[in-house]
Amino acid sequence: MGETADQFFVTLQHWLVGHAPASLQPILSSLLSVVAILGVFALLFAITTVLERKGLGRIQNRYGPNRVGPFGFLQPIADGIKSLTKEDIVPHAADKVVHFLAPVVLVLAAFSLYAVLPLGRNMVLANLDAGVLFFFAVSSVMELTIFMAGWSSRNKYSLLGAMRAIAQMISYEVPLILASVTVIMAAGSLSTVAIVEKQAGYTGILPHWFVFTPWGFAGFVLFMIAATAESNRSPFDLPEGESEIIAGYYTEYSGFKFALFFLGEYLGMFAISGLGITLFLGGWAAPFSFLAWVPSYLWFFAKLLGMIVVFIWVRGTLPRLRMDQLMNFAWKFMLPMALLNLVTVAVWHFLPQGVLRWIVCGLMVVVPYVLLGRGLTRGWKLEKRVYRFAE
Amino acid sequence: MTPLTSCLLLSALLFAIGLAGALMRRNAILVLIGIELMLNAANLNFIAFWRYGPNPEALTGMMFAIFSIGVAAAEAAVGLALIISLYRHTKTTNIDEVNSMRG
Amino acid sequence: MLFTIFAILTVAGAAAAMSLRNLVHSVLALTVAFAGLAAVYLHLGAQFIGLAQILVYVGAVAILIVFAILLTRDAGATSQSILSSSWIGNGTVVLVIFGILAWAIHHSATSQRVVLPQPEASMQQIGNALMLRFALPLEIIGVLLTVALIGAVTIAMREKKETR
Amino acid sequence: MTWIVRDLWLIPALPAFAAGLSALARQRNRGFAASLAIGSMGLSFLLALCAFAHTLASSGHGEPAVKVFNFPWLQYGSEWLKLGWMLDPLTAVMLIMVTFVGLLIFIYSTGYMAHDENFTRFFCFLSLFAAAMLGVVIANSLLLLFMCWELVGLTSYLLIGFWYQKPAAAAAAKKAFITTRIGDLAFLIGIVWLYSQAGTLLFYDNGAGCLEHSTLMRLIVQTTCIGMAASTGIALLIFAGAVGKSGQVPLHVWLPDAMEGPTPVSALIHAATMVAAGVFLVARVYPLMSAHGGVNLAPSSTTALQVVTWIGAITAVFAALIAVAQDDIKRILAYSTVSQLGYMMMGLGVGGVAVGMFHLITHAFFKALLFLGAGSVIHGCHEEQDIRRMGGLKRFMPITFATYAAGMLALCGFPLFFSGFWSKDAILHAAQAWSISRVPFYLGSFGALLTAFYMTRQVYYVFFGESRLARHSHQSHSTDAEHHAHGVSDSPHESPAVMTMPLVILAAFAILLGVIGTPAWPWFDSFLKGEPATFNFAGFLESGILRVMLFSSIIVILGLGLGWWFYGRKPIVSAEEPDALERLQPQIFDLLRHKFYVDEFYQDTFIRWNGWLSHVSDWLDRWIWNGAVWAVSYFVLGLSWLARSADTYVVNPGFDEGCRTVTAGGKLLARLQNGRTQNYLRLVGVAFAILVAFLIWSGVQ
Repeated sequence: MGETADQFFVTLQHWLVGHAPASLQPILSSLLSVVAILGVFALLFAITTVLERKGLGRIQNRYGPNRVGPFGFLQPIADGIKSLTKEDIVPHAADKVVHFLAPVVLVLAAFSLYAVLPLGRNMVLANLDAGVLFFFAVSSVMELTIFMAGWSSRNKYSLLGAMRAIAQMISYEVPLILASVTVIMAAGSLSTVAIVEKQAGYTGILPHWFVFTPWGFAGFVLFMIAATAESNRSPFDLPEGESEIIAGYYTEYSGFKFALFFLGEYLGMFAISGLGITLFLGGWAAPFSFLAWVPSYLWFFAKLLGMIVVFIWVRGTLPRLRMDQLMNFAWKFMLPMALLNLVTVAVWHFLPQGVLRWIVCGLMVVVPYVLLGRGLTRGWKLEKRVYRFAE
Repeated sequence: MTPLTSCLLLSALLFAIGLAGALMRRNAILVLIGIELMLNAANLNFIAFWRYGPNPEALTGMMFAIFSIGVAAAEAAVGLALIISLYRHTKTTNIDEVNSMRG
Repeated sequence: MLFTIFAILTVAGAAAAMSLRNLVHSVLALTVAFAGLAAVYLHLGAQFIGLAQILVYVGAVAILIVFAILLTRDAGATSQSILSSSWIGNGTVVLVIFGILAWAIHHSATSQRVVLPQPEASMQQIGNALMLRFALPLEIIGVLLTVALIGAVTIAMREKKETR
Repeated sequence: MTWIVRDLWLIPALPAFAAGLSALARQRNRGFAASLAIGSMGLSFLLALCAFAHTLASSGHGEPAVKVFNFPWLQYGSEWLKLGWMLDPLTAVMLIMVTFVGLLIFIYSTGYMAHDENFTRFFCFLSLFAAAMLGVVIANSLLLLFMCWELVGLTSYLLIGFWYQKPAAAAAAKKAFITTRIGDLAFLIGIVWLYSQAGTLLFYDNGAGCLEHSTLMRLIVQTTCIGMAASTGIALLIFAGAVGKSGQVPLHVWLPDAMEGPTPVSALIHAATMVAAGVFLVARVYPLMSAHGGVNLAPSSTTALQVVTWIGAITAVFAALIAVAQDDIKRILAYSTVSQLGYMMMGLGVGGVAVGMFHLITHAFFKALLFLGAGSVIHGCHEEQDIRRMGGLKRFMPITFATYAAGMLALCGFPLFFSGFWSKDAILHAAQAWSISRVPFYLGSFGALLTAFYMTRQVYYVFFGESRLARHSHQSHSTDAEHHAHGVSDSPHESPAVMTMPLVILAAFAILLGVIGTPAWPWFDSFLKGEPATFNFAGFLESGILRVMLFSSIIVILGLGLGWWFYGRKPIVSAEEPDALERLQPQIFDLLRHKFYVDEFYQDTFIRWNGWLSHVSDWLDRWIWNGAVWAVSYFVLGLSWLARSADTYVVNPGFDEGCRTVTAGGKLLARLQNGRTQNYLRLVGVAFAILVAFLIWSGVQ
């Protein structure tokens, strides 16, 4: 029963494709999966927006949207209608073509990220041999689109935002990729599916997820930090820091293009969380062996939702960094940590099984962490802030 | 006309376009872009010969392409840095005006 | 069929990149050309190279060039002609070279070769080749990139006397 | 071959290592240097104990047990020059003595030099000296011995001149160095001669060594110029080295001046160890000295040994006489050292190795004790060295006084309870039994009388009566810092424990050491000879022992009594009042005070001749050789002028022409170089096109 539930969508797709003539079958099957992905993640986007707004509201001691529908859960629909019906204003001096292309390409790129994410057992659109590479290649296109947006709408805030975004994304792409390279080294493959299958086993009831190793844990933390920066979310949201530069590179966007940008942002966030899940959290694998009967895609989405909650939580909690802090953190802390992590995974691979390699690798992770942290926070006076005039 | 030939023609075309850009534009950055295009044409050649060459399992062409991509990246970085510092000294990127090395 | 589309895309992008007046536009066109080329690679079965092409050129080089353009914005660039002073002679040279190349390609022995089956180059093979047979070139390219990075930084860094 | 023999080199190596390290050490970290030196010395002492135990175990039957370890050092021509070290009773005893006394003196120095700013350097030198001395002791090759010997001389030079900013010290250092050089030159000649004759410099090389029977036989039969055996000549030359090193007449002049150095140095180098090196050398080559062809005459009467004996006897009395009239506390001790060394030489000459070495060992202890005591006194009186300005110190520094008295009595050879008595008694007995003549015996006795006398005089001056310590500023040298360090408390004070403790230890040894050499139980003698020691009181009864003992005791008592009569009866009140002897016999006293005018004599003879010689050579240099050099240089100048003119008028124009052509060509080509990047690129393109075209064209046909 669990088997069928697990493979339900796969079988459904095969059954549907079975009706079409043989020549069209491959195109049709991929078309089906594309449509499915579009639908599912657009829905997820809608849910997430309202979740985020309500969550932030709770964190900030207020009710979020609570008018439209039960607990305001139909708010996204209202927003969608609004953004569709709004006038689409394009600045007079703007470079029309690029201004139009930017959000479209962004969304396209964001969607094409999902092609290599295994959403469940046998549920991957394209099992590329170099899936992870594909992911990063496509996500690097998004940077370009952001530049297009910022540059094309002749507005200094947009340009500043774009510049910030690109600088930040390039800086954090390095540790992001290095952190995933650890997993690639361990799994010995660039294909997401293979990586997930590597983690699918269990010892006793505990899974073989990479996050449960010293280097894996360090890699995961690095990866998540870098991912937050890559998706321009707080505390790394300098590019669209409302208080500094109005809304960054989509200051000049309105109406549906703005919605597209929004969509693109969130899709990017989901995708990168999905990659994190795939690389470190065992993809669609169940956390305990006795829970393996639950359908795999459910696990994937459960993990994804967890990540999203974490993102929202972080956004509600942490203040925004300064630009120099951002860069120092990227180049003086993340990069060395990631590089050392590569060494650690190599050591882990060549040491024999047992306690020894846990100790050694643990040290190799903890000691640099402490030292680099010292180096980074030298000259800081960390103390509890006193609000003299509040409360 | 066999695919190899078409590939080679494409690369020749790219090369020519790149060369034209490098020779006929007056903006230094565009010259650099042209050079990048020429490098890409070369890469295309490597891949084409790997694909249709006698023994592809040796992967030589692919390796060559990989390394030349790396070289191209380095070249772009250094070239752009040069252009920037050039701009900083003579407030222009027009390479017609930059001929202080005249013998 | 697919190849033709990609080829046309590439050539169009390249041509646009070389001929457009607005530098940023030409960079965008260049990215199109790069993407088309990557598609050609993928079509030729060189998956790794194709993705690396996108990652490096679209993701890094294009951005780099964009930065350079925004950093070096000369005032009178738009007014004067985009072609260099000696463009006629150079153009002829280019044409001659292309002619020679085309001629050579057409009359070379390659055009008679039969098409071989698609060779598969899995990541495993590439990795092995890189790590075993081509280990030394890999090291050297790493050194080269490091040196280029440092060199670029030092070149582009503002000299002391200019900061005031 | 046990480990101790194989690794005997460690004993000198450790101090050498310490010296090297402390040479690298910064001037600041004194504790480091001191602890390094003392630690290394202690380790060497332990090793020396091991060596001693080993010899003790392996001795006791027949001949002395000699263990050697040789190794080839460098090759020239076809043969190897071999070095090596040896372990025999003599070596073992000397090792113990040197390391132990050295250790004590090191410890003492940490207190004495505490306020000197060159503390580190001092300990570096001391360790170096210890290394060299130990090297001398263990050497099994005359060459190795000579190296270490010279090293010892060098360190002695450095340490005498340690306060080089004092002109007197610098002069004394130079004097010591040069004077000993004279002896060493003879020594070197002797070595070379020995090598040319014997073909080896190893002492013992299981049968082939130069001190072993076969070689000695060869040396004896050859006779040289004035009909004396080669062995005698070589022995005398080597003895000349010994004379220089251990300040025998006529080369004794440097030793008293060497007292300019710090007192520990005087104690270690110029009383206990280095000056004894000469005696040790003679004892080491004793077989060579006593080698003789005929069987009928006793070993102790070869020409070489006769010379040794006479020189020793004369030195003993001579120095003792001088010591009577000195006022500087350290100079008195210095002269007494000279005379005691004379005793040792005499002992070697008349009585063989055991007698001389026994006195050497005992003397090392009590003379080191006396010097350290003197140092403590000087320390206590704020660098006052003139005994006439001291007095009444018994009250202020009791420990020093007690130990000093013990050392003094030992030196005088007070009967029965002091080591000096037994050693000196052995010498006198041997002298009395000597077959050649009785004169050395009388000289020695007279020397003993004088010794007792001047030591009594000194002790009375220093410790009894009223304190005549000058209240005004003291003679000040580099230890000015010291006064400021422990505030100027003018009244004399006892020295710190780190200085008094070695005194006590040494005093104990000075008293007890006698028991190993009594006639009743001649352990030392038999140990050196390698026989089991037997204990019988009959030792006292054999020929004339008791007589000699009685005689020498009487002499000593007499000397003490005379000293008391002159100086103890009524206490000396003022520093300026003339000496008691001076009142009695002004001329003689004056003669003695000026050391028989030996220095002046040398000054007027050798040194002046040397000056004339240097003048002559200077003149030659200035006028003859210099002229030749000038002539050559002018010739060369002429040649160079020729060459230059040829260069200017012939070669240059040709080159200029060539250069002009090249420049023109360069200008031509430079026109192509118009700084336009695209032109270069275009050139490349054109070249490429031409190349491809050419290839195609060549391919077509």
